[in-house]
Amino acid sequence: MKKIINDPANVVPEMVKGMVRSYPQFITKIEDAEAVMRADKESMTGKVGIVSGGGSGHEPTHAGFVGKGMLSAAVCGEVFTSPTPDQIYAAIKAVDQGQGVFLVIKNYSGDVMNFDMAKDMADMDNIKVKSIVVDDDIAVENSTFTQGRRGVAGTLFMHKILGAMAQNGASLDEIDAAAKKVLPNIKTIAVALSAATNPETGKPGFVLKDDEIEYGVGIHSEPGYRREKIKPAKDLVSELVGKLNDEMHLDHNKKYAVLVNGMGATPLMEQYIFSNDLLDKLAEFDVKPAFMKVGNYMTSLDMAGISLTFFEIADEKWLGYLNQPVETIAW
Amino acid sequence: MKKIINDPANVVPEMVKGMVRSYPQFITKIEDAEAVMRADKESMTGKVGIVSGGGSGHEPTHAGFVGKGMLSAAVCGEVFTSPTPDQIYAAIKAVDQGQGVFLVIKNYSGDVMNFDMAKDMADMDNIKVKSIVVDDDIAVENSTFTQGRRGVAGTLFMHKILGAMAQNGASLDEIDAAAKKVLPNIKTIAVALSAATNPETGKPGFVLKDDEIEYGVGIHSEPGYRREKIKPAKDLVSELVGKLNDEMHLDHNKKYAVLVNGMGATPLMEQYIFSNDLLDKLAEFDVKPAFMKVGNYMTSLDMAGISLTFFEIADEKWLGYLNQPVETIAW
Amino acid sequence: MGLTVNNLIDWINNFSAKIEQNKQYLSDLDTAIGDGDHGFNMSRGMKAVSQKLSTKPETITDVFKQIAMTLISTVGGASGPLYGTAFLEMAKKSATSDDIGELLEAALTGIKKRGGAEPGDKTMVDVWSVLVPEIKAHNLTREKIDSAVAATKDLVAKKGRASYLGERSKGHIDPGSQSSGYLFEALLETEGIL
Amino acid sequence: MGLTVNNLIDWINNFSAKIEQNKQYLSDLDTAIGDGDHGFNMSRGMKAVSQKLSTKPETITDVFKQIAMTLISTVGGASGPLYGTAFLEMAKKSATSDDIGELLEAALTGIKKRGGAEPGDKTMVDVWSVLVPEIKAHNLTREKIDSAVAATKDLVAKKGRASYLGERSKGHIDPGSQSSGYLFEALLETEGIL
Ligand SMILES: Nc1ncnc2c1ncn2[C@@H]1O[C@H](COP(=O)(O)OP(=O)(O)O)[C@@H](O)[C@H]1O
Ligand SMILES: Nc1ncnc2c1ncn2[C@@H]1O[C@H](COP(=O)(O)OP(=O)(O)O)[C@@H](O)[C@H]1O
Ligand SMILES: [Mg+2]
Ligand SMILES: [Mg+2]
Ligand SMILES: [Mg+2]
Ligand SMILES: [Mg+2]
Repeated sequence: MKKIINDPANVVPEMVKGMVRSYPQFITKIEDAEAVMRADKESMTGKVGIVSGGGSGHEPTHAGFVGKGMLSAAVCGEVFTSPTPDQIYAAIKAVDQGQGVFLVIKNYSGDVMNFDMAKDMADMDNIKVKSIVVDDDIAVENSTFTQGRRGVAGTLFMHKILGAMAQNGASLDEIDAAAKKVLPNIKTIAVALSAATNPETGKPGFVLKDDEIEYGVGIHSEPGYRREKIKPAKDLVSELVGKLNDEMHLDHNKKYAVLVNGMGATPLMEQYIFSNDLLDKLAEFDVKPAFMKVGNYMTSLDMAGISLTFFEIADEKWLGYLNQPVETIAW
Repeated sequence: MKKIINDPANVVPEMVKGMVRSYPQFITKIEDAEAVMRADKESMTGKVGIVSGGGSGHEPTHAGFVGKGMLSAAVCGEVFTSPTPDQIYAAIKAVDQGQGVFLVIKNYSGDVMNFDMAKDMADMDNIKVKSIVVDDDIAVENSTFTQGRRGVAGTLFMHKILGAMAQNGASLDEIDAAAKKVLPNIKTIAVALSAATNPETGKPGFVLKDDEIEYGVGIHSEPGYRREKIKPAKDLVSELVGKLNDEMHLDHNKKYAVLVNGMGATPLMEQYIFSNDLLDKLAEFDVKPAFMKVGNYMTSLDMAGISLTFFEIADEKWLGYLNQPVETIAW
Repeated sequence: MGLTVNNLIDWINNFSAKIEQNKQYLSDLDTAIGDGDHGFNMSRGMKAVSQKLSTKPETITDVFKQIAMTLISTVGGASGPLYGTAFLEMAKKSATSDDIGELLEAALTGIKKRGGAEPGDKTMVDVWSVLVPEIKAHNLTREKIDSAVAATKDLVAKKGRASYLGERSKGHIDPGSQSSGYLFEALLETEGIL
Repeated sequence: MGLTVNNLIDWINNFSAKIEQNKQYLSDLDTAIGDGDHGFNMSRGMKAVSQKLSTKPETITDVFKQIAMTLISTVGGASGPLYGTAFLEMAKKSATSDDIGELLEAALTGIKKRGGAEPGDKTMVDVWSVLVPEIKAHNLTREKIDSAVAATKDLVAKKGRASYLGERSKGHIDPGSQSSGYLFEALLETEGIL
């Protein structure tokens, strides 16, 4: 493992410090917590707070999306490890304006439990808290008897929609209702060329051969659904779009937002080549994205690969929310 | 080599198509050239054009910086290969508004010669063209008898300053004078953990051992000035700041803009840890950056490493230009 | 025989030592079917616990509470809230009981409630739900611990990160079950509690 | 003896074949002291040239012009403008001369002007400036070509990408000199020009 770090045990606090010190115009550290909140406190006055977070290693997520028009605060757990309830609670408390706080949680048992415990703590303090658990990764079979699906890159669309609504003055209940409506419209699927190496363990999450790829891996190197030989970008696009279409049934009468997300070590050149093939493939369905982003948004440290998110814009207002300007490091 | 591409010979045209199709609100393709120009043509009316470009593989540079307030057009050569004069000329011609066009060239013999030939072609068409050759990489010894220093990440500051000036209506001569004044104030130095693999050659530019780093490498895997065992982030910061200080003599009475630039495969986590140590180190000089950016701006495909750029803000107006809003994919 | 501040702390320090010793093994188990951090998570938490307990609390309840709060605030992930809840429930129960079987039963109820897992879901609940009755019946043995842990190997995970693997989670011991095994081993080795 | 459209095209096609055959070697030379693409750059350009010349131009000047424009617009990098300029200068000169020595001398002047390199700077100029006089003196041999190319090995680069290496550029043949060597080899092998 070759990384630009000091002590593997300190990567998160050092990263958080580096981030707030590099971008004091956007974010500021919450005292005694590995969490950041908006520097522009005025932009939160009288608004519902939107708080997200999770394990670190997905930068710019989540802290890069804290700022006017998007998240109020982000909690930074250890690498690939849910933050603890006290940290989450500190963030809730820091941003609450009496209008309540809405939590955007990715569906991992750790995150769900820790955020739940933080919610209990907020309840005791009479802070109104509601939440949504994002589970956009279609690589995993779904069932009510299991943990269900993982929350991955599509979570950013949730952040953006709810952040815009909160900025425009929506109530906690309105945000809660919108989150429930948005949720089933976000679907993501990934392909990996190599796994991330967690600085603490010093080992990659899995090892692929020099000519192998794996479909459906998670953002913490959770295994996917199939391993095979590397194929041309066009074929990767076909596989991923096929999977998404099975779930969403692409329809040229509907509008879609698209996120082509680099996992960390994949050059933008490859992401754009993938996007070019993607737009060709979508044209076969007579679909042209109404909103599109390409880049490293929800990464997995130094994993190589791409995830593809489709978000069906079931409500015309959502497109406005996606396009609404924000003041963040990374959107 | 494992890459998300189709045919190695087609990576550039496919990438350019992917980029303009993903972000039609910012950029549009110049016909019959691997080059892009602003989609917002109105923003260029009556202004001097700013054109840059070079070999591809440095994304988001250069096309990601085309848009209102920054570049007018960018020319995309083959991977790590200067674009040809006809392509550059096509970009010049596409953006000229009768006020002339200013070229920002990185100091490589290929770029210098091809841009020169394009200038000759523009001359024949009575388009006024001036240019600057950026040579910010202090890894290389300087001498009037040699090629001199390479142009690397610091070029972005040149783009931003001149782009803002052009947007504000500066004349070609004013831009030319400013470019000459800005140039000696930009200095960059890099450290690499691994080299880029050019899709066409399929091989990395150099190979470092599992515990080795190299200081001073270029953005096309040109060799650097020293190879040694990997060190803590703090020590890398000391080495790079030391080199920059030898050249610039950091002075707490002066203002600096700082760019911490990821080379492509280095996670943001590491870049922020580096930034945290950097800000500590600068504090020893009683220097606090007046402007700072951290992220993947001038990459080298999948190279791992970081470059550090200091830009001494010798003219107070420059800070305003750096902060002036732009409409680009990547600034 | 009975729980005291001293033997409780001995138990926990012994657990802590086992975690430290098997940190890499626990993480390797987690690499196979999770994200490879279980050993590091538990080690971070138990180091903090041992550190905390170096100033001896006055009552059993205080010991449990300190362990709970320390785990909750240092571990994170799935195991933090689960172990944290277990010790929190033991702290609550210890106000009215000092019977280790009853305390651990309260802990198990808390774990199930917090994580929603049932026996057979390939989580630490499998080990706890087999061994707590044995403890109540004063029948805990090293063999029973080992076999409870080993039994998670053939299960298909329904909760936690391993559930994403579906059928492919079979054939690997559940890391949280293994760390729970160490907790019960440490209990068995501590004189005077059982 | 003299330059004709036919033997000129033969020469260039032979050069093109040598480039194709040694593409990897040229890139390997460039990897050592540059960016590893010289073979690919030249191959891309010469393939386009051969393609272009498959429709035979009418005059020698036209052949040179087509080669020049094709190289300029397909190669890029440093070698594109340099070889492009060389052929462009030969096109210009061919209006008044059909002496290969004079044409190549004009080409060399163009290369030096375009790139600013002088003999000793470890660029293609080194090979050209040794061999052009030999051609003018009707003394070109394979040995002279080989030794001109090999002589670049011990030089320290002052121009081009290799110059960033300073002293460490010593010990490697300059890739552009090697490709120029192929150009002169091809010339030597083409009947009727020299
Ligand atoms: N819902 C749950 N109920 C009970 N135990 C669970 C649950 N989810 C996970 N676990 C336990 O937690 C262990 C994983 O812990 P750890 O690796 O520290 O957390 P994470 O999965 O967040 O990385 C699993 O092996 C399992 O025993
Ligand atoms: N200024 C110059 N004058 C003459 N020849 C040069 C100059 N710069 C580079 N060269 C030649 O070009 C060759 C490199 O060409 P190539 O690899 O195709 O371009 P690039 O360096 O842009 O990648 C060098 O080996 C050298 O012979
Ligand atoms: Mg974890
Ligand atoms: Mg090149
Ligand atoms: Mg784990
Ligand atoms: Mg080269």
